[in-house]
Amino acid sequence: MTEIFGIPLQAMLSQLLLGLVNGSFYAMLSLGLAVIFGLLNVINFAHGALYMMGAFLAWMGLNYLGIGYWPMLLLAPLVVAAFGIVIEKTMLRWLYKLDHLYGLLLTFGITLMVEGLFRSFYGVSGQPYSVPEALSGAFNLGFMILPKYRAWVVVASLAVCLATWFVIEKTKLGAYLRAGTENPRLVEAFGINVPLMVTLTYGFGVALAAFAGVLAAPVIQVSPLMGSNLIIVVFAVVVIGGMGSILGSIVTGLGLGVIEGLTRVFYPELSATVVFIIMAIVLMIRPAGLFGKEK
Amino acid sequence: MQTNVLEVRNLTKEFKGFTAVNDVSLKVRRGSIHALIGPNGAGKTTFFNLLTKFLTPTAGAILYNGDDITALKPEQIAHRGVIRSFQISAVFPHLSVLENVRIGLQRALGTSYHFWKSERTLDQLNGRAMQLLAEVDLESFADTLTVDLPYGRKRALEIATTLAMEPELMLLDEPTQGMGHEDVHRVTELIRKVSAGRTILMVEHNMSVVSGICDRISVLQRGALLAEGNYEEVSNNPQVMEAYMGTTSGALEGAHG
Amino acid sequence: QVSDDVIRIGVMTDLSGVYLDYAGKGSVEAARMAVEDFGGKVNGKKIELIMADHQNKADIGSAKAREWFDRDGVDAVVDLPNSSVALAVSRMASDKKRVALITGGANLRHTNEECSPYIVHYVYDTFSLANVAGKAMVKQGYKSWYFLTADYAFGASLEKDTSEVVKANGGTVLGSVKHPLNASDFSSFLLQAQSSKAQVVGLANAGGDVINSIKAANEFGITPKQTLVGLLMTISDVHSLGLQQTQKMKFTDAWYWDMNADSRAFGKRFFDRMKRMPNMVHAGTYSAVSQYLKAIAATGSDDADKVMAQMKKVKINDMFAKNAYIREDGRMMHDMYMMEVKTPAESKSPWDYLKLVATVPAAEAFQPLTASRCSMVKR
Amino acid sequence: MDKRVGYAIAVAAAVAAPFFLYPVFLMKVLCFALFACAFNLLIGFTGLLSFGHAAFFGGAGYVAGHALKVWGVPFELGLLAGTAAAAAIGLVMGALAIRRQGIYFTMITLALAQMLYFVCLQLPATGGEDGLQGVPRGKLLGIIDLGHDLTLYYVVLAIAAAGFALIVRTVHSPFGQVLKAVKENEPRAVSLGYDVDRFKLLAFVLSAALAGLAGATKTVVLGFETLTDVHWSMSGLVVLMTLVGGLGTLTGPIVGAIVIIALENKLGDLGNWLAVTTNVEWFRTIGESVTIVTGAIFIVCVLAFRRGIVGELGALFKKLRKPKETKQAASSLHATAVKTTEG
Amino acid sequence: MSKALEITNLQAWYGESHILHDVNLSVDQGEVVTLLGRNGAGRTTTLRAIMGLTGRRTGSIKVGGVESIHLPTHQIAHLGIGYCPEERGIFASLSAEENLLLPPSVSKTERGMSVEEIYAMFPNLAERRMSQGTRLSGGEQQMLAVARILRTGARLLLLDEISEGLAPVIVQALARMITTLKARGYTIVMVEQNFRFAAPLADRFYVMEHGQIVESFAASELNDKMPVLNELLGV
Ligand SMILES: Nc1ncnc2c1ncn2[C@@H]1O[C@H](COP(=O)(O)OP(=O)(O)OP(=O)(O)O)[C@@H](O)[C@H]1O
Ligand SMILES: Nc1ncnc2c1ncn2[C@@H]1O[C@H](COP(=O)(O)OP(=O)(O)OP(=O)(O)O)[C@@H](O)[C@H]1O
Ligand SMILES: [Mg+2]
Ligand SMILES: [Mg+2]
Repeated sequence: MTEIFGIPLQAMLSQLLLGLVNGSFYAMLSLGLAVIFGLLNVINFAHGALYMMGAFLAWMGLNYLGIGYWPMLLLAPLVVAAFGIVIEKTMLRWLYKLDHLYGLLLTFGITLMVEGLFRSFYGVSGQPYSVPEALSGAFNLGFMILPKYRAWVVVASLAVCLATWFVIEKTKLGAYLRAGTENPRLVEAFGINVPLMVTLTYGFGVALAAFAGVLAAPVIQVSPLMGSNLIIVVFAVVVIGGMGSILGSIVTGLGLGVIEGLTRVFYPELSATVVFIIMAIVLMIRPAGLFGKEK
Repeated sequence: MQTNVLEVRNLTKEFKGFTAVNDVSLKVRRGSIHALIGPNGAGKTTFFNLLTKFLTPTAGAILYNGDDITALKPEQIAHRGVIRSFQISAVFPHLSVLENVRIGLQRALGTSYHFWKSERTLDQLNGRAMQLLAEVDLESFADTLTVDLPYGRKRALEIATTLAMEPELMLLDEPTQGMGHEDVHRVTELIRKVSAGRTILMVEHNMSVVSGICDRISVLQRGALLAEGNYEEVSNNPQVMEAYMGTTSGALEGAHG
Repeated sequence: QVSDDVIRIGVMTDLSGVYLDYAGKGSVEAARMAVEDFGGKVNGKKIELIMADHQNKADIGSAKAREWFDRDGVDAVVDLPNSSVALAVSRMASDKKRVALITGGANLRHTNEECSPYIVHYVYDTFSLANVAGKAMVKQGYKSWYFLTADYAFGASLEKDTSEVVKANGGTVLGSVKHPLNASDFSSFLLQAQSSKAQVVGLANAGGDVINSIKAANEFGITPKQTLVGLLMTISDVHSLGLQQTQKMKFTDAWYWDMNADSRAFGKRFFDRMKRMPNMVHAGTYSAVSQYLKAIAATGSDDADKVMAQMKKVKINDMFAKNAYIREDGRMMHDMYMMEVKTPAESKSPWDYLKLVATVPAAEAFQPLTASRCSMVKR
Repeated sequence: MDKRVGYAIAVAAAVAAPFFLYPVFLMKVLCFALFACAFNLLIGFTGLLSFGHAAFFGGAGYVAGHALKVWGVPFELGLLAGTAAAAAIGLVMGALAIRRQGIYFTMITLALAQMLYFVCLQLPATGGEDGLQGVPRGKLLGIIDLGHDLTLYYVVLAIAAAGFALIVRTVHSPFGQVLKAVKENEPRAVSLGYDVDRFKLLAFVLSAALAGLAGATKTVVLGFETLTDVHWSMSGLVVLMTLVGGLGTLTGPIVGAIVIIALENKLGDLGNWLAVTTNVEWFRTIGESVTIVTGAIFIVCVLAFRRGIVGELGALFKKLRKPKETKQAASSLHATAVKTTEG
Repeated sequence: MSKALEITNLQAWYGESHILHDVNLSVDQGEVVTLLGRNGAGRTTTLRAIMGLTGRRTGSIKVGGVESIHLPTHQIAHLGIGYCPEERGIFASLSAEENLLLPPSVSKTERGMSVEEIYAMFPNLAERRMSQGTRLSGGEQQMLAVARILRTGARLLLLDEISEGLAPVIVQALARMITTLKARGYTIVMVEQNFRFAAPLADRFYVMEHGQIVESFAASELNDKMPVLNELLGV
């Protein structure tokens, strides 16, 4: 059997693949953060909580209303988007004129509240959610058993990420978004309904988080804490990729997932910190992040 | 002592496939007021940015008092006495006018990192600061918060702060831009006044200012040096007229008042 | 001579964090049931139950405990999930000569380095978890092990203790992989466990990590071929994962509601109040509080020294444990059990989750006194 | 003049306090007050929001605790070791983070602090989730036994006061002047020859060291150090304290620390009291929802009371004072605080 | 036919500070009007108030007869206004050409200039079309800022200090452009510091001081008014 640094090639390949699955979650979450940061200049600390909410909605849909995975894949993001829109309209809106830090602090408060509420209703050990019928089972790839569901996660998230990238970088709507990022008042003076655009963008960004949440529900236990464990790593991903870069967040998200996966084989003790170490190194070499523009 | 404060040799700056400053060589004579003019996009601001190392040159050398300073960092260049102003006004809006000037003076004390000292130790600078404010007619505003100053006065304050650094060479980027006529006049006079004993290199579109106070003029076009000389020579250069003035009118006066 | 004529028991638990389901409100309710069973009075003196949320912060827990002891005249604290809180609070109890009944904590140090005459470690500890699982499993023929270990002190010691037991009983340990605390995805680690081809995959982790490991093990088809052993698991975890995912797993337990008539009766009472079945911590809390109150009734005093002497003197026989006793180092000695999770088909009713695989007698389950590092143990 | 009166009253209150309240609780408040002030030195006067201050607070706590317990160093050295460690962590973290501004800076500090959290979790010396228990208090100068709460209280009070004085001095120092200038217009400060990154770094390290002093002191006071203090929620807590008290005011963080620590410790009691007095059982659940209440306070502060308690009071007094120049003495403390905000 | 712009009794604030006090002015269709004044007189604020970009504002602003004081900014733009701000507002994340193409059409009936026409008018821009917006020089940015509102079909142009910082040759080009636009029937409100630039172009002048209109006159009266202007502006 071929070996690389004492690890069988097959094991290596399967870890790469698994890394890609995790990377898809990073990519989707950091993409949402990047989109929101882009237009609102807000670091959406609540992103993790909304991801959790997406997963919980999927579970609630199934348990209370008997709505299955596929409809919830669409419904949960919509509900979370609506929730996000309410937050934007009632709270975030008043902070745009101020330093961005207030947006961070507000969403931090929202996170504490949302997580606290879910915890007091549903406890912490979480709720089970099983893989949808159509995707149960696994592919035998020869070197590993890849559950069909994991493959679907990669495909679905890549599709969503690329579609988002295309819209923002290549369409007129995207140009409005990018311009609005810099000088919303002026874009409005050109006759574009910027407040609406901002609201919808926030809705879209958090919908991405919820979408990731629904995707994650069958993979990890649906628990109120699932978001807060993830969000800080995603922040590091965003810093590495270069904040506000759409492509950066996608590529870095996937890449770091893979690197993290490999660390789990070669040096598992480091797998929790490897992302932060990479962040430190990247910052030393490129302070603006891999894809970020120097100020 | 060198006759030239600044000598620039074959300075070039390329931005991804675009040459903003192209092989420019220039000498600035000590004690002169030297103007850099040229059409928009000629590379004047870029040239300033290169001199102060806000940008790194692609090629070429910058000699200051005969020393090669091409490799220094921005603040090191400032320490040597090359101080610039910005195209948009640069003051510390929420400090008082006096404090603004003191920030310029303070560095010389060498206590800028002394977080354990009282700020009263800075009061020894007040005398000098008031002198500088007097030079630009701002004494009466000493205790005003800088945001509340009118635009022209802010530019004056900026010059006072710059003077506090005892610059040997001042780089002024469009010092009169956006000013009303009175202010333009005041600032022009101010530049003339402070030029005593130091060298000034300035970018300016306002020809009445240039013709009034500048000893020497360099004209940039598309990143390259097009012409150099005193006002007479430059203004009668047909290439300059074509590139900068347009061909319609004879005198290099432009639409500016 | 009951101090200020009231017997005060403080339930210090986690009402908002990760131990919410494991201890939390259930512990408070169990303690309350014990008090009610005494009619709210011992020898005519009122029993008062107070509770606090330590928020998993040792400084909040110890501040609260200090207030309880100094100002509110609390005589005993109970529960104490979260080991840093338990250590800080039990230390303070010892300083102030009050009783600490640790039912939620699992730290072996309570009966070793940190032991004191005022501490009772009631339900289980890391040693017994490792010991019971290791012994019982190897005896049943599960000889080769691989560990999935949470990368911090708790996980490491659980793995180490279990490995030693496994080896001592003739089993082999094929390896282990460390995962970070609160990892989001366990598949990589489990694949490594899978390729080891060990019969048993021991989960040396806790809480959400256990749950997510089990989920991933199912997804990657590990479970039918290899047996998962949760080194620290409770029925609450089984409940939240469901039988489909957990079937045939094994784990160590100190108590199960469906073991005898007494435990069933308690389980039903508890269920009526909490809408869920108690786990070993809840049952242990009930038992500990009852035993404490009995000792006060017997001595007629709430003086900690007298009560502790009484508690250590008598045998414990209640719905939690039979023929149990509190050892000189503060260890409550009772039988421990190896449980297996039923398949969905085997389960007849809600919460009918477990079946007994092996009973390990107290003397074999817990750390022997000879190995104790407790200063109170005379050699 | 009236500023001094304000401080004198505060000092008198602090000296008398342990006779009315728990000394240990008060010491904890003092430690957090110093922590919040140290944090505020950075956000309030350089505009840098660090979301990683737990690293200094907790990191110093572990180092001090380890030094005192395992190496058996004297009290003073223990604190010094903690402070120095925090300064060193601050130097490394700052050197990495300072190069980015605003929100990026915040995220980088958060991520680096989280890295330290994982390190603390895994290091055997920290005791993992058991925490570092049984840290001895030792003796001051080798003579005065600090085992007595009241004695220790006055020592801690002195430490906190010294730390606070250093912060006030830093704000009003030549260095503080440059910081203000950097905050106002960074490129201009560069063009005047200031190496702004080094100024920011020094401010960062100062803030880290003082946060470390607070953390080390807290470890000695309580006798243990746990992972709570290095977790990011601790960073969030100190932000909250500062925000509640008043961002960029000198005394605000102290007020904020008092409010938040009291809330954390007493919310359950408050809920019970409300339940008893109003007969609404629901209030009891407040005690179980500290995070929800904390979150709500965050939201309310950000939306409605951005200036914090001290800032709002200051603004109120300013308004009241405008028509009449009296009432100066009463508002002095707040007015000074507000003035520094605007500076 | 209604006036292109009619402002009565306009007051405007930035936060607490009251900047415009009772501004009244009107502009006929096809007219070029210049607002003169010292720095800080409130000319920029007047333009911004028309666009709804200040804080609070009261009074009446009719654009082509439609009251706009209560409309949000983006709807005001759709009354057919093109606004070129003082600080230019070039978008860094967009290329020069994307900047140019950004503003949507604001009129259902009018079609603005085509891109070709615009590039013909500003050859510099054609050359730098793929550059990032803010990498253009100050002057190039200024041209781009003017150019991009010509595409939108707006018939009322608000131009704030468009000659500022430009080389004489460009300033002359801009003057020719304004003349062309005027000939095509555009209505233009200019704020200018550069009196020599503005003087020959405008049909009428307003002079502002301290947030109020203090003087207004037609181009024909210019010579008579020079002494007053001298006093007010130091021209
Ligand atoms: N965003 C703002 N907030 C508060 N005050 C402002 C703001 N913008 C401008 N001002 C004030 O409003 C007044 C009018 O400013 P405005 O920009 O309209 O003047 P202007 O006539 O255009 O002069 P300039 O030649 O400087 O452009 C000035 O006193 C200025 O200080
Ligand atoms: N960072 C950059 N990247 C790419 N191109 C740049 C960059 N900075 C400037 N340029 C280009 O370099 C040329 C010179 O710009 P510069 O700002 O120096 O002009 P300028 O002479 O100061 O003009 P103005 O008088 O209009 O301010 C311009 O064409 C501009 O687009
Ligand atoms: Mg320029
Ligand atoms: Mg203006």
